[in-house]
Amino acid sequence: MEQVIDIISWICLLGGALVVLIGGIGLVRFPDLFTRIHAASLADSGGAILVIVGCMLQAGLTLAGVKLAAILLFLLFTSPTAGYALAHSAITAKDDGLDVDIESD
Amino acid sequence: MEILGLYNYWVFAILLLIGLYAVITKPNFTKKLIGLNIFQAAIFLLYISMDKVDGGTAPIIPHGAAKDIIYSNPVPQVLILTAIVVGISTTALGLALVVRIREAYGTIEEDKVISMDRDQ
Amino acid sequence: MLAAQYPVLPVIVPLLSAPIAALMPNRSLAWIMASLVSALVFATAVALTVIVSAQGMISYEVGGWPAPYGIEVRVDSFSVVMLLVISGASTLALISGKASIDAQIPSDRQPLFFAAWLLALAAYSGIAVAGDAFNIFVFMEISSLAGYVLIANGPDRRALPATFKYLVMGTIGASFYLIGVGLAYMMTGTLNIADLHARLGDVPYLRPILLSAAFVTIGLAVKAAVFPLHVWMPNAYARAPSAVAVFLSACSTKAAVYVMLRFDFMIFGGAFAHHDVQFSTVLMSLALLGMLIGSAVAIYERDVKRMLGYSSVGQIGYILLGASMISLGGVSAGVIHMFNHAMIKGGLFLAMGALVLRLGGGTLDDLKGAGRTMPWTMGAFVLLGLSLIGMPLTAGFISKWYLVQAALDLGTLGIVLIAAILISSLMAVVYIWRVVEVAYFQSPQAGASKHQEAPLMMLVPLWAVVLANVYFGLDPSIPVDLATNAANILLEHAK
Amino acid sequence: MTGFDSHGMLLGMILLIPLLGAVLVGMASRWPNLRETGSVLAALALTFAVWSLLPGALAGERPELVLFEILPNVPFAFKAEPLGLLFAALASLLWVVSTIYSMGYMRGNNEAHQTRFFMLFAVALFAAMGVAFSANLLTLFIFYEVLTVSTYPLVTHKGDEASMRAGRVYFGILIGASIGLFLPAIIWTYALTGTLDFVPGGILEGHLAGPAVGLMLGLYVYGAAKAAVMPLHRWLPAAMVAPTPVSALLHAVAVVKAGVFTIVKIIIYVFGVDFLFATPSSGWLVPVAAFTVIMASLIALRQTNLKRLLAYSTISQLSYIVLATAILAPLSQVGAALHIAAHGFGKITLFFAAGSIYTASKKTDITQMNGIGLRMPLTMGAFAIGALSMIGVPPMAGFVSKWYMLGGALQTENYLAIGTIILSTVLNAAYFLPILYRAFFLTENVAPPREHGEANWPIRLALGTTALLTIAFFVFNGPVVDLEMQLVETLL
Amino acid sequence: MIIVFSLFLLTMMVVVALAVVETRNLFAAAMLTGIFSFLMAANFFVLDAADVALTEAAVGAGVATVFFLGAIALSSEHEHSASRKFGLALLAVASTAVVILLGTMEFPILGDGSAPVHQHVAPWYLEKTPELIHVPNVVTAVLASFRGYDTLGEVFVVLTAAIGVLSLLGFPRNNSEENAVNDGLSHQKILHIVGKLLIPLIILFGLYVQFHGDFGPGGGFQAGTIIAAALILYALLSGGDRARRQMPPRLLFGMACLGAFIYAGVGGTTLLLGGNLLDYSVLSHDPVHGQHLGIMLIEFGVGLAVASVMLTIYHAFAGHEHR
Repeated sequence: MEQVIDIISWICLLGGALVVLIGGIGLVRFPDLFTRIHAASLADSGGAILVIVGCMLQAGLTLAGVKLAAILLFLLFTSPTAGYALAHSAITAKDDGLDVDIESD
Repeated sequence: MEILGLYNYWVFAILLLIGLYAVITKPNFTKKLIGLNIFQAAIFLLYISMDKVDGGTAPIIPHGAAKDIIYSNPVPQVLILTAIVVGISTTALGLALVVRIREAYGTIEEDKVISMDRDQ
Repeated sequence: MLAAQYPVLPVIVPLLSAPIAALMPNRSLAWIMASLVSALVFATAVALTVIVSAQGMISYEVGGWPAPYGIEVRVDSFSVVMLLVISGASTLALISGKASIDAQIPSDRQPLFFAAWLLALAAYSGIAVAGDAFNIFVFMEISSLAGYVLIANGPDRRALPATFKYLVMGTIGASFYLIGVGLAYMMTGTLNIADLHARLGDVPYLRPILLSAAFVTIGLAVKAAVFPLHVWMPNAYARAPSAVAVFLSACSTKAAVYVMLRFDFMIFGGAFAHHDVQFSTVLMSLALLGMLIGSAVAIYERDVKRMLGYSSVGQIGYILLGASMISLGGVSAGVIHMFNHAMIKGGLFLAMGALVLRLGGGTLDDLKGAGRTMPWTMGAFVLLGLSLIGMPLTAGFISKWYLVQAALDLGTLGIVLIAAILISSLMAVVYIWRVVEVAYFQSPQAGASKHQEAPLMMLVPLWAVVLANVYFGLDPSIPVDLATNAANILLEHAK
Repeated sequence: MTGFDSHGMLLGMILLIPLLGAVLVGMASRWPNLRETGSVLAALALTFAVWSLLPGALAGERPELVLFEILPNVPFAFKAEPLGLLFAALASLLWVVSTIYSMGYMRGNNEAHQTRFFMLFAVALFAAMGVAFSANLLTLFIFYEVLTVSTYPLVTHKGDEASMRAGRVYFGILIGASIGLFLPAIIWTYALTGTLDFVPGGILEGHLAGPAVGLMLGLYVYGAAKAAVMPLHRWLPAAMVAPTPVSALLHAVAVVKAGVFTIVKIIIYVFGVDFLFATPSSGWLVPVAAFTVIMASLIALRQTNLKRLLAYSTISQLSYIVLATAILAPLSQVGAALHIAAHGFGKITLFFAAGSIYTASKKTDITQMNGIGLRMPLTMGAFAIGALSMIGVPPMAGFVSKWYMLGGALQTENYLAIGTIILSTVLNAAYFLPILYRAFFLTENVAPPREHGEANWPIRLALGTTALLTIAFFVFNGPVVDLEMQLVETLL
Repeated sequence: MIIVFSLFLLTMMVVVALAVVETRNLFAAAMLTGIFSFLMAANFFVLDAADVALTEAAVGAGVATVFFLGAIALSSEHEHSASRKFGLALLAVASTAVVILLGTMEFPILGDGSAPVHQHVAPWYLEKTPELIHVPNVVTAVLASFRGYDTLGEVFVVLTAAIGVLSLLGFPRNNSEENAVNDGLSHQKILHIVGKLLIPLIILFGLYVQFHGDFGPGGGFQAGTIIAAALILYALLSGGDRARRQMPPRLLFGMACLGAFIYAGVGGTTLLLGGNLLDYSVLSHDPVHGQHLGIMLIEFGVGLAVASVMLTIYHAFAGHEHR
């Protein structure tokens, strides 16, 4: 039973790492601001969930596991809000005439 | 493998000098403060890399803990707690000065401020 | 009961009163509190002088923990000299500074100003009595931060960039000191000064200790405005409020020199054989350069406060010159000059404060005819100037006397030192006489006739300093005895 | 620790009187007459106090006053010894006369800042008394510097550009020499011997040998720049820009006398005449002094401005005194001491005469002074007495001191010194006699701005007394010589 | 194995540091400084310095970035003039680098237990803390009791910073009710809701860190910063003026002074009770209990001081009307 949990957690950790990597590459490659926000939020939510679940599996039902769960919950709340706030302020800033270079190369 | 042990101190030296270089050459006052921040962060690294003991854990001894656990050295951590707060206080004061200089001189570039003072 | 607590009182009392002063409703209440606390610290310093000259060194364990584990406060005659200088300068500046502070600082900012002043006083006293290397760093940071706040309150806008330059250089200096302490801690495992000295002897590797000594000395050289690293000091003192200039000029650079001497003599002195040779050659050359170039630049300076700043660079050179002779006579001459220079330079800045208050500016053109419109203040300025030059009947003469006498024992090198001392004294004659000529021989500018003498609150302390100067010129037994004991302590550690 | 005996109390009093005089003058600034009488009274009191010490001194008493200790075994102490007494007696007496003279001069030319002048004059006398009676080098140095600082405002009395430049030269050279040379010499002596007290027969014997003695001597001689030995003499002619009473004070009463007095005292009490005589490295002083005497006299020849001529004549006369001590013969020491007094009386008479000519006729240049003897017979008569005393003609004081100097030179067969004295006497005559000839035997070539006779009465009174004193010194030099003989009785 | 992590983190830090120095856009530099602090905090954790990691994260990344952004908002966002006099600076910096690197050759290797640092004072602390002060977290014990004098100085450093910023920028004037500029993000509904949800949790976590300091990593500084972060978030959400009406800056500064005064007051009382300065064992009958009480009190003082100072400084920057 130990090995099974180990294998699953390793899969989650590697998967999470992969997702973050993809998000990073996406951040660099994408042309403008909004697509970049999309790529970044991918790394934020997807990657984070996979990594923390992997750690929870490693930690098992201990105090650390509970703490990890709390962190996961916190992340689930904040990262999407952050993505939204960034996009929203980019749009409103453009209306207010601030020189936001959205279409950078 | 033994050389890797000194890597921390090399990074300390490099960061120290990036900070010093930034403070000396960058005329912008805010950039100088950022350079100062890096400079102080390097010193924190120097202190903390002293306290690690192979196989040691954080110096927290819960009640009735076994006697043979190796702990890292708590003293540099205490010193650095103080140094971090000193660093942030200096930065806060520096930034307040930057704001006041901006209002008084209209610019926060050192060379412009000096020239404005000289011909006054 | 309280007598046992004297070593720590100069630190804890101002610390307790600073938050209260910050919350004071009006400025005069804050001022009264600051002056009272400062006078109390001065009284404690005098009491400590009596105790130390009777019993020798006092050791006090903060928190009740034994020495290398807890932090130790150590008071010996060297630290007592510093305490007297610090608390004396602060009390003098506060009592006489009321008028100039009211003129230069808006009344709603004054409670904060006096709180910062008390913190600076507590921090400098903390440095003077500290026995733990890291503790000195913490108090040095408090004193620097409080110093930046005090200087940033300067009347005109040039105070801000001056404070910023002082902040950047001061922080770099303090950080270098921190690195030095860190390296020493890395090689010995302790932070207590006496313990460091004991354990440095048997450290296998020499190089980290050399590096630590270099970092500590350079860091403190920046804080002490030693010659090449002094660029922040003239501007900082010139642009600060006059009362602050009196306080800081008397003790901020001296506290750094005090720490440097304690470190180089008491810790690195005994550690490795040729340290004192390295130490004296480097410092002596810096001191000589500082004396000559500092005084030379002071001659061409139009703003009198900046001129006094550059002259301070020269005077710090004297102190270091004395210390770098590594002889009983030399080190005691350096410590005596620390005491005398604080008195002289504090008095000069006090006189400048009165002149700036009445004439509106500190440049030579503003001082035209000041000799007639403000005879008492200008009279005091001239007498203190004579003391700076080292004329007999003044305290400056005594320090010059002991310095030259100590230099004589060094043979031919001594001759070079004496030549340097005398040349820089003559340069001092030139830049003091420039002010006298402007004040007495040129007619005041148009519309200057309305100036009247400085307020009595400033004149009485000013002339108290002048009389103290003459008294210590005639009967220097107190500072000389303290300085000789201090030199003994420093040197017998260095062997 | 403070040794008080009755005479010691008197010493303390002597120091306090000029200070009290200064305070008195300061307080009475609004009533000129009260101020001047106060100053004269102070001068008289001082003269009486100093001269009352003389009988005791003749009997060999040495009153002493030790106040407190500045440096380890270097107290702030005073002691009345023959040389000091002579200088103090001279200075106090001439203070009385020059105060009277200054009343007339200040009124005659309605100078500004008169109160400041009298106050600083009193402070300068206080410093002179301190120098005269100091018991060790440190006390002497302290009062020497107080003298420099207190006379600086006198030199720059007028406050215009020229007097400021003169003040800068005056202060620069004097302070430069005293801090640059005198102070290191004192500290060097202290380092060597551990004491700075003036001890008859010197304290350096055995502590110093070979060329170092010559170097130490050089430091002291050039350190005391007030003695205006060349090349540190330029401050003296520069100080001529000040009003005449100040020049009188500078040249006759206090400043230059203090310089030369210091050199004589150091040679007798610090080095010791025999010790110097024995060490060859001190031989350079005689040629240097001789050179200064001759050069100054030559320059004086070419001067047309009367006061500058007197200034250069003072430089040469001072170097006479240095030359006399440099001969290192017992008699020549006495000659040096006497010449301090003789030159004092003679030179102050000449300055008073120059001042009265200026007050009456606003003339300063010799070429304008043809036939002035007929207009101002008393002034020019006194001028003649002064000039003859300078030359050393018998009935005047100058002859006495030159007599002892030549005696001393002969004693040690120092032919260079003898030649210098004779040559300089000739040169003195060369630049003084033409003035007398021009004043009495030539008709007036430059009409004075207004008809004038003698200057006002205070000037004439002062002029007359100093002229009489010059002659009286010649007649009554007995007691003075006996007093000075005590200086050297151990050496005879 | 741990070494590999630190290798990666340290190299990343050097890269970020170079990026910070070279970017001309100050906003980006502030953000990069935040990242730099996070990397530093991670590195500290790898080196078993849990307390310092928490502080560096909270102070270095959190509050420092807020202050930088506040200052940049009030001054310019871009570096204008180019950096000058390369040669001299580069030479000086390079020579110092060579000297230090040569020096490091003889430093003790990372992590070897026989280094002098671990022989002298540290083992005494590790051995005596459970016995004398009976607090699991040795760092808090050393910080508060063995070297309490340093921490006293440190609290007053924080107070000096507050005094300095206030004397330079002045107390922010909160305009009256009606013309309160609604510059907050309140019109952003989502942020408002999520913010309202999170702020109490953050404050709760702050209090947990404050009073949990004796047992695990935590203590006055970290807790104060976290609570300050929560309240700054509230001020951002509800607009500066409303926040300043709820927590007037003068009261905040008063609390800062109170916090510092508590710490110094504890020191004073130990003096009056007959012990040496900051000797907590005199505070109550049994020394260990006295230590507990002393540490708890001063941690509370520190937390209060740090929280109110950070808030005062934030309001000083935010409320400073832009001239």
